[in-house]
Amino acid sequence: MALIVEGRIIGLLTLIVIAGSIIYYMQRAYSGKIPKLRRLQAVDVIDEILGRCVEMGRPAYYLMDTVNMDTPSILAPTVAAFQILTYTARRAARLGSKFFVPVTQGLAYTIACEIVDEAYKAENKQDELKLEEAVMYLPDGADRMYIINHMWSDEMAGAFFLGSWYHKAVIFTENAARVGAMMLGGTDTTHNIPFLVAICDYSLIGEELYALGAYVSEDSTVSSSLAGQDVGKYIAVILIVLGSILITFGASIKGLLSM
Amino acid sequence: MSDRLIKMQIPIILTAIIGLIMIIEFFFPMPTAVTNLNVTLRSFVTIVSAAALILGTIVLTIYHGKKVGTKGSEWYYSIVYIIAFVVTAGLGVTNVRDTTFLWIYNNMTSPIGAALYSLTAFYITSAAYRVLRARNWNAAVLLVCALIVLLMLIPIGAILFPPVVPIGTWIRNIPSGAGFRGMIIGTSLGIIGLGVRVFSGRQKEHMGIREERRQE
Amino acid sequence: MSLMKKLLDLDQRIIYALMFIALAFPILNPVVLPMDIQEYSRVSFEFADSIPAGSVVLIEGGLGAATYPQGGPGLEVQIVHLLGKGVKIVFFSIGTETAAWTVTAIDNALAAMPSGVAAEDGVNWVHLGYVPGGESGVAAFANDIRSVKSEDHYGTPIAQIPLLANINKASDFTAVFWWGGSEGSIPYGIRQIVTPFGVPMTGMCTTNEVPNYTPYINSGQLHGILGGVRGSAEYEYLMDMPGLALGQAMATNFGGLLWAFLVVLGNILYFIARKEEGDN
Amino acid sequence: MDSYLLGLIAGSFVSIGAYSVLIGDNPLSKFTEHLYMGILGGFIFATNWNYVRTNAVNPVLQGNFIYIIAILLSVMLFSRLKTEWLWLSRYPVALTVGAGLGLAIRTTVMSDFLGQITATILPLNSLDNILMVIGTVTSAAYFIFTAQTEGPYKYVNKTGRIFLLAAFGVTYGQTVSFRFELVIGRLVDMLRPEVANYTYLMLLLVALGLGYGYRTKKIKWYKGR
Repeated sequence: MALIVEGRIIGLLTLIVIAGSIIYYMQRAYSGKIPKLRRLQAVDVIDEILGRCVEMGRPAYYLMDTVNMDTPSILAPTVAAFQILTYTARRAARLGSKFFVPVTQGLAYTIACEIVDEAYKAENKQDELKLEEAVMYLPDGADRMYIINHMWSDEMAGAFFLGSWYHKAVIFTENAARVGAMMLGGTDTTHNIPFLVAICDYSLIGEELYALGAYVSEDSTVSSSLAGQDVGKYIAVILIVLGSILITFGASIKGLLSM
Repeated sequence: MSDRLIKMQIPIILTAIIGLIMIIEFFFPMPTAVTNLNVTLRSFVTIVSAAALILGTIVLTIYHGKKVGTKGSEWYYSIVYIIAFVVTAGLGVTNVRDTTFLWIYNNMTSPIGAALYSLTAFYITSAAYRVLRARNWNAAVLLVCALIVLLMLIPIGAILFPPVVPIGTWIRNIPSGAGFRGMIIGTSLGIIGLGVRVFSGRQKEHMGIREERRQE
Repeated sequence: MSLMKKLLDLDQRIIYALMFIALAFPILNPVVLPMDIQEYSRVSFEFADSIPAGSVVLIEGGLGAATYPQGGPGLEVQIVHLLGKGVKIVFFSIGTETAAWTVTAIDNALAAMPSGVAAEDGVNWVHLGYVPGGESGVAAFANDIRSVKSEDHYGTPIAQIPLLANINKASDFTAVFWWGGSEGSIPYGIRQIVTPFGVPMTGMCTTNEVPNYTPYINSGQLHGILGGVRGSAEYEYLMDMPGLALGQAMATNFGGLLWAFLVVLGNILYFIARKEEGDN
Repeated sequence: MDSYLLGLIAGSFVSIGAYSVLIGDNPLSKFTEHLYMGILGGFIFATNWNYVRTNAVNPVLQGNFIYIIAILLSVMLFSRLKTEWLWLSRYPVALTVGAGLGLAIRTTVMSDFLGQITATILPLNSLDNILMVIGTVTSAAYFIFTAQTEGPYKYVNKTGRIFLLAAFGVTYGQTVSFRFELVIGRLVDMLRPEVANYTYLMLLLVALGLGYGYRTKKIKWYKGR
């Protein structure tokens, strides 16, 4: 019996290298060596949107679309969206903005409840929170009409579209834009990201969603992990460029990569 | 056992252990006992998700019930919800193959679902009119690519503007393919990074836990 | 406010109304514009057209509630086409829901059948219904029909069906038509019928799946393919039987043109408005 | 009237209700919203109830006691109904997040990371291949967070962005056509000869009702933007 499943050796090696460099950068941050990161504009945008909502006395919506936590490809962006929700809910509590989080799946609903509840507790504003109105379960599909109708009647002034977005992306962003809300959008689903990019005032593309999750944790060890992810990108660039040059001269490394 | 241990640390450690088991099973040949355990764990996930949906509908029904009870704003709509819920759930719980239950699904739920799904066609158009404007070079790229590909796909496009077919096919294969490849590579790294942070217990916000940080 | 500004800030509901009209009008008044027939569809049609009278073909009906509006019209026309040529058809489905939709297709096709065409159940066609087991079910079916089915979809024992008297395995068929819809089951047919028995095959799938199957077409394992509503429409067009699919495909024309017009208009107005602002 | 025709008519009516949301928040769309939510909620409740019963409760009754854990975890979720017990739901969350992230990581590294890299290794002997390599490299490099947007990286960043936007444009165009097919599919059912008259009648009634409401200002008219 082989020690490692055939065809997955390079995969495992890659995973170890990338995960290793992420852990390395996180460890380094403990000793105060913090890599210099490009600032993500989205961090300031969160406050800008919430501030606008407070000023106008209107609610902000935090939408995550598909949150089926039993589907791996959806789970990852959803967890990232929860991390950003933790920050956003807390800012909303501090600034005193009305906040609404509809969730379309039961498990994600319990998580969102807990996050928002903890956020208001941390800011000592529990009395301002009506949990059953701030976080609401809506059956997946039926949320479309509910949210559109309420966007118009609430005249919401700000919206966050973060998570795993599917066809609802264009429905909600277009309505929010027509109502006059300021929007931050971000997803990693290739089919629907164009709408978030085209319609929202600010957008996060693919990996930036995960990066924002790490960024807003306000913990330098966590945000340092982004430097570790960059190692992976350098690996990708080098492999592609080197591999292409080699293959042009007749030497292929594709066989090596599929070991 | 301290409060902190059961409320916080065990769930985090559990997350990491389960996650690592899934990864190890994939790369290393495992005895069937481990594979079976993983299959069982995954079936637990589906059961818990199903239970979570039951919980969600109960909470929603309680919410509407309260609204009717207190005569909150627009409480009369909540009656519509409650009647629809009770009838459908009642029929379905007694027998999921009940013909009336299936009739409701086929003739009410699917058409509304399909109609709502198709709303995208309208919003996609009004959004296009409003935002697809060549404000700068970046916006122009998006606009031109969208226009050419659409004309390539509708039957009349190829008749009115024959060159859109080869140009559209090329854009779809080369520049667009390259853009998405780069994005997918980035996203895959984002997922790995997220996994490392969650499994190492550095990020636990998704459990509703947020601690005051040592350093700001 | 200038007309320009008014047009730029057009009430979105006017756009919605225009879109409804653009999409509904061609359904109510089918206007058939000349349409370029895609290469794959033409190959698929000519393949069906070349089946000699008297031969028996196999059709897998894999259309469901979501895919029937696009594929159903094409399947109905194909049934009319084949029966009209004197070809006999054996239907089956690999899903329970799709087996029921196949009945709908047969019923609609029989209703649209020109008079004088022989279309008797059990003689000219038979619907064997649901075959369980996915790909391995298809394999078992291809090797020995009687091992998986003892009666047809309506409960008639196979022994009493004249059409099946001399038919028990895939090699007894002249051709296979795989209406896979969004099942992703076309490779089942290629792996279990085309490769082992050498029976030629063509089929239909949703638009987004077409690229996945082009390798099979290039290698000759698949004789063209009909993609989505456009594929169905092209079949109707080639048969000169304009119907629901052709109407739907033509309806995308109007919608698409309106969309393109609005985008171009928006840009022209935007540039004029910007120039005016620059002048002031 | 048979249940088939009745179904088509019911489908047509509720579709009109759903489309009315395009006008903006109004009583008809609110009614349809609550009706749909109720039916869907009931459907979700019934099907999942059935799922838990056949996949967790029945195995336990048949002596497969390991499924008691699944039932226990499910019950823990219901702690949500009392805020002080919310933390209990962290256990089922640990299970789903752990399993989900583990599964996501193991497939993403193989199919997305290595798979896309392998597919991009191309001989640089045609313009298409060269563009493909440049596009993939620059758009991947677009996400390098430790690089500041100055110096040579600025150009990499800008080029990457162009390729990403081209990809988004293509997806936009492609989605438009597919979405039209969806509306058309629905309209075809609503405008079938045997149903069309009911559809028109319903449309007329809705138009009259809403028109009256908006004229008398009983329903709020949202200004278009």
